[in-house]
Formats: sequence, C-alpha cells, structure tokens
Amino acid sequence: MNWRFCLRSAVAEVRLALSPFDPAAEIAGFNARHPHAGGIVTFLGQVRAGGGVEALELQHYAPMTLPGMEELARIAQERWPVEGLLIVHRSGVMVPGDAIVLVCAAARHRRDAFAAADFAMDHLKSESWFWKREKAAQGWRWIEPRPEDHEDLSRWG
Amino acid sequence: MNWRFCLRSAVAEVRLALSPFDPAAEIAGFNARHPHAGGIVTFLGQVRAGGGVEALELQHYAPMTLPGMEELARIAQERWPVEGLLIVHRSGVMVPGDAIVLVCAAARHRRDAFAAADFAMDHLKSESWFWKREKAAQGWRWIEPRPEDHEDLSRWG
Amino acid sequence: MARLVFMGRLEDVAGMGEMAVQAGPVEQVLAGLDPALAVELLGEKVRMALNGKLLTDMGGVVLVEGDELAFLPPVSGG
Amino acid sequence: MARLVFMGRLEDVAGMGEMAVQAGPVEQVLAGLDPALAVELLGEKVRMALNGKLLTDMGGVVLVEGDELAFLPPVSGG
Repeated sequence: MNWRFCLRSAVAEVRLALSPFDPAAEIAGFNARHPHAGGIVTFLGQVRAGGGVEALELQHYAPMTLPGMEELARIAQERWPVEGLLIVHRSGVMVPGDAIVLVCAAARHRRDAFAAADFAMDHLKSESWFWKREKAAQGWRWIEPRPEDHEDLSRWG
Repeated sequence: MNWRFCLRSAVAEVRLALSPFDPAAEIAGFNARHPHAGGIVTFLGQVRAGGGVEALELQHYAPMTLPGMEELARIAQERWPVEGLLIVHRSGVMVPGDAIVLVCAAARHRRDAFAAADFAMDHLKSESWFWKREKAAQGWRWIEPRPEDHEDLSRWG
Repeated sequence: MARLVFMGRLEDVAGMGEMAVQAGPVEQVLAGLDPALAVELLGEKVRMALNGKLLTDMGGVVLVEGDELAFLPPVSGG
Repeated sequence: MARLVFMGRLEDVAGMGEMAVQAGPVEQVLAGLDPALAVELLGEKVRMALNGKLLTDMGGVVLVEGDELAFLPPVSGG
C-alpha cells in the first residue's frame, strides 16, 4: 500500500482502499485495539445484493480524496471525545456484497461513539470526493446525491 | 443453550448470554447473513480496561429479562424498517475487555440502522431488567442509572 | 409456601437472593420481615413483579402457594 | 502543457478522463474545447480544483506548465 493511501494518528486511521477489504477482520482488529473504550459503534456500507445492481464503481480524485477524509477524521475527533476512529473507503469497481465503507468509532460513552460514526458517514456520503455509478440491466448510470443526503448533513450545523 | 434464552424471528435474534461471547464472530456472522442490507450498524459495549474496575456483574431476572428484550426488539422493528436485528446481552460476572452487550441493525438505508441500534441501546441501558455492580479496590458497588440515561431515553418520545 | 426474590442491591440488604415465606396477603408477609428490609422493599423506586408480571399496585395482593414476588430496584444494563 | 481532469459523469461527456492542453488563461483553454463539453464543465454544480485545491473563482486563473485543473461534478460516496 502506497504511503499516500494510509494515515495513522494516535486516535484515527484513515484509508482509501483500492482493492476489496474484509470488514469483519477490520472490526475485530479495531475492537482488539480499543479495550479501554466502553462503547464501539461501527457502520458498514455494502453493495446491496438482490437489488438489480450488477456492479458499482466509485471514483476518487487522488489529490483530494484521502486528504478530505483525513480532514473529516480530524473534525470528528475535535467534536467528540473518541478514543479511536477508523475510516476505510473503497474506490474502484465493486460487486454485490462488497464492502464500500467502514467507520468504527470507540469512545468512553456510547453517545459520542454513535455521533462520531453517524457524522462521519453523513459527510462521506455527500461531502467527500467520490463519484459513484451503478451498473444495472440498462448499463451504467451516475448517481447524484439525494436531497435526503443534504438534509442529513444539515443536522450537524 | 436453553430454549428460554434464545429467540429468532425472520428479522430479529435476541439472546441472553450467560457466558462470554465473541462479538467479532457475532458481527461477522450477522454481516454474512445480511448481504441485502445497504447499511449495518453495530454497537459493542465492553467492560473498560484500565479504569480501576476489576470486575462487573450483571444480574438478570429470568422471568422478565429476556421477554423484555424480545419486546424491545419487536418495538424497534415496528419503528424502523430493519432487515435484521441482533441483540446479545451478557449476564453474570465479567472482567475488563469482556463484551457486555452487542446490537447489530441491518437496513436498506443507513439512518434506519443507526436509529434502531441507538434506540435499542438506550432502552437496554436504562429500561431493561438488568442490575449492575462493579468491583473496584473498595469492593463491590451497585450502579444506578445516571440522569443522562433517562435523558437519552426521552429522545425517543 | 411462596417466594420473595430480591434483585440488585436489595439482595445485599436482605442478605439473600430469595426467601421462602408463608402464603397470604402481601402486607402480612412484609410485616413479618426485618423492618429495615421491609422499609427498603417499600422504597419509592422499587417495583414489584408477581410471577413475572409487574404490579401496578400492591394493595390487596395475596400470595398463594407457589407464587413468586420479585422486588426490583432501578435497573442498569448495557 | 497543462492537464484537464474530468471526474464522474464529466468523463463520459468528455469521452476521456484527462486531456492535455496548452498552458494559458482558463477562459482561453475552455474556448478551445468542444462547446458541448465546455458548457457542461461550466455547469453551476461543477466545482474546479487547481493542483488539488478548490478554486473559489476561476476568473483570472492562468494554467502554467504542469498544472492540473480538475472538474468535479456533485459527489456521492458511501
């Protein structure tokens, strides 16, 4: 893995995954690294099986995507007292069942872990430098953010 | 495992664990069972290492605890369109690093998964039939819910 | 005989997790206990369940053979 | 030479992910493109980044040798 694609601080680890990753193994590793946290919240987003989508592609723009994710992690850490934060986001072509994004947040109190994970997901969804398209029977189609995604973002002020 | 301690419906699985469970394995199994869900949120609560707590005990009352958890799962499923819900709660004596509670919620849309898991945790924390005590240097001490726990509950109307 | 069950810190107060008692009106059963324990059991925050069902009012409750009356202090899970 | 980068659906419109162009004022570079593409690139929702930094205003921007100007339509991750 290229150094550009991995950042680790005392608290946060942010990765842009260019090939499939194993979310269960990531979660197990994260949990093992955070025995001091009372609560750990994880969010896993995956390509839905059975919805007619044959493939999903996420594009990233190397000069901006990972730096943007790192900045997001920094802001989340500033807003909530998390003891650990992991953000992994895929780029490339995925098939149903593949993991797209994983966020793990460990905190002393569960509300902080929930909020940090929720905040990170809302921002990854509609304010990070990714472009998404889906392949169904009709071919490829670019996906733009839904109005709900912007409403979700506005919850954070 | 005694039949009284396990309920499985099409959507929800609720367990009262009388011995240690492996949250990473539970999460991996849950994820594998829900390839159709776009988003999966998990919450893991564990006995904090390093906080001076030597042991934690959770008591349950057999005639009410599991039925209460099942009712909670039923209400969460009614309120949010979840495709899968897993609630595992330990009873007995635990040591730092042991898992206390695990909630996994799978849904088509991530906000539903977040809300169902968050709701379930708030209710397990202060409205389920468990009694908690901690052992520190001074000996055992019973823990009563904090005012924040009741405020958390009131968010759900 | 009927059974009283003491959960959480009430077990410490009672010095035991359960106690066999003579069947009869609850008031009478409580009157037969150590007064210090009875006071705790009647505490404002303590709820009661008869055979696994919460009682909304203990007035008039009579324990019959095999009944289990549980005293439930404030809960704390997770 | 400088480089234009087209992300997301703009890649489909351009028929390529990047394009080498002569250095010079951005207005002049865009004037040299297929007008249908230029119109899309100037769309209200399209943002631009010069060498990885968002531009708040393209007025007066001049591409120099080695510059990379990216056109970024609405994002959608997760």
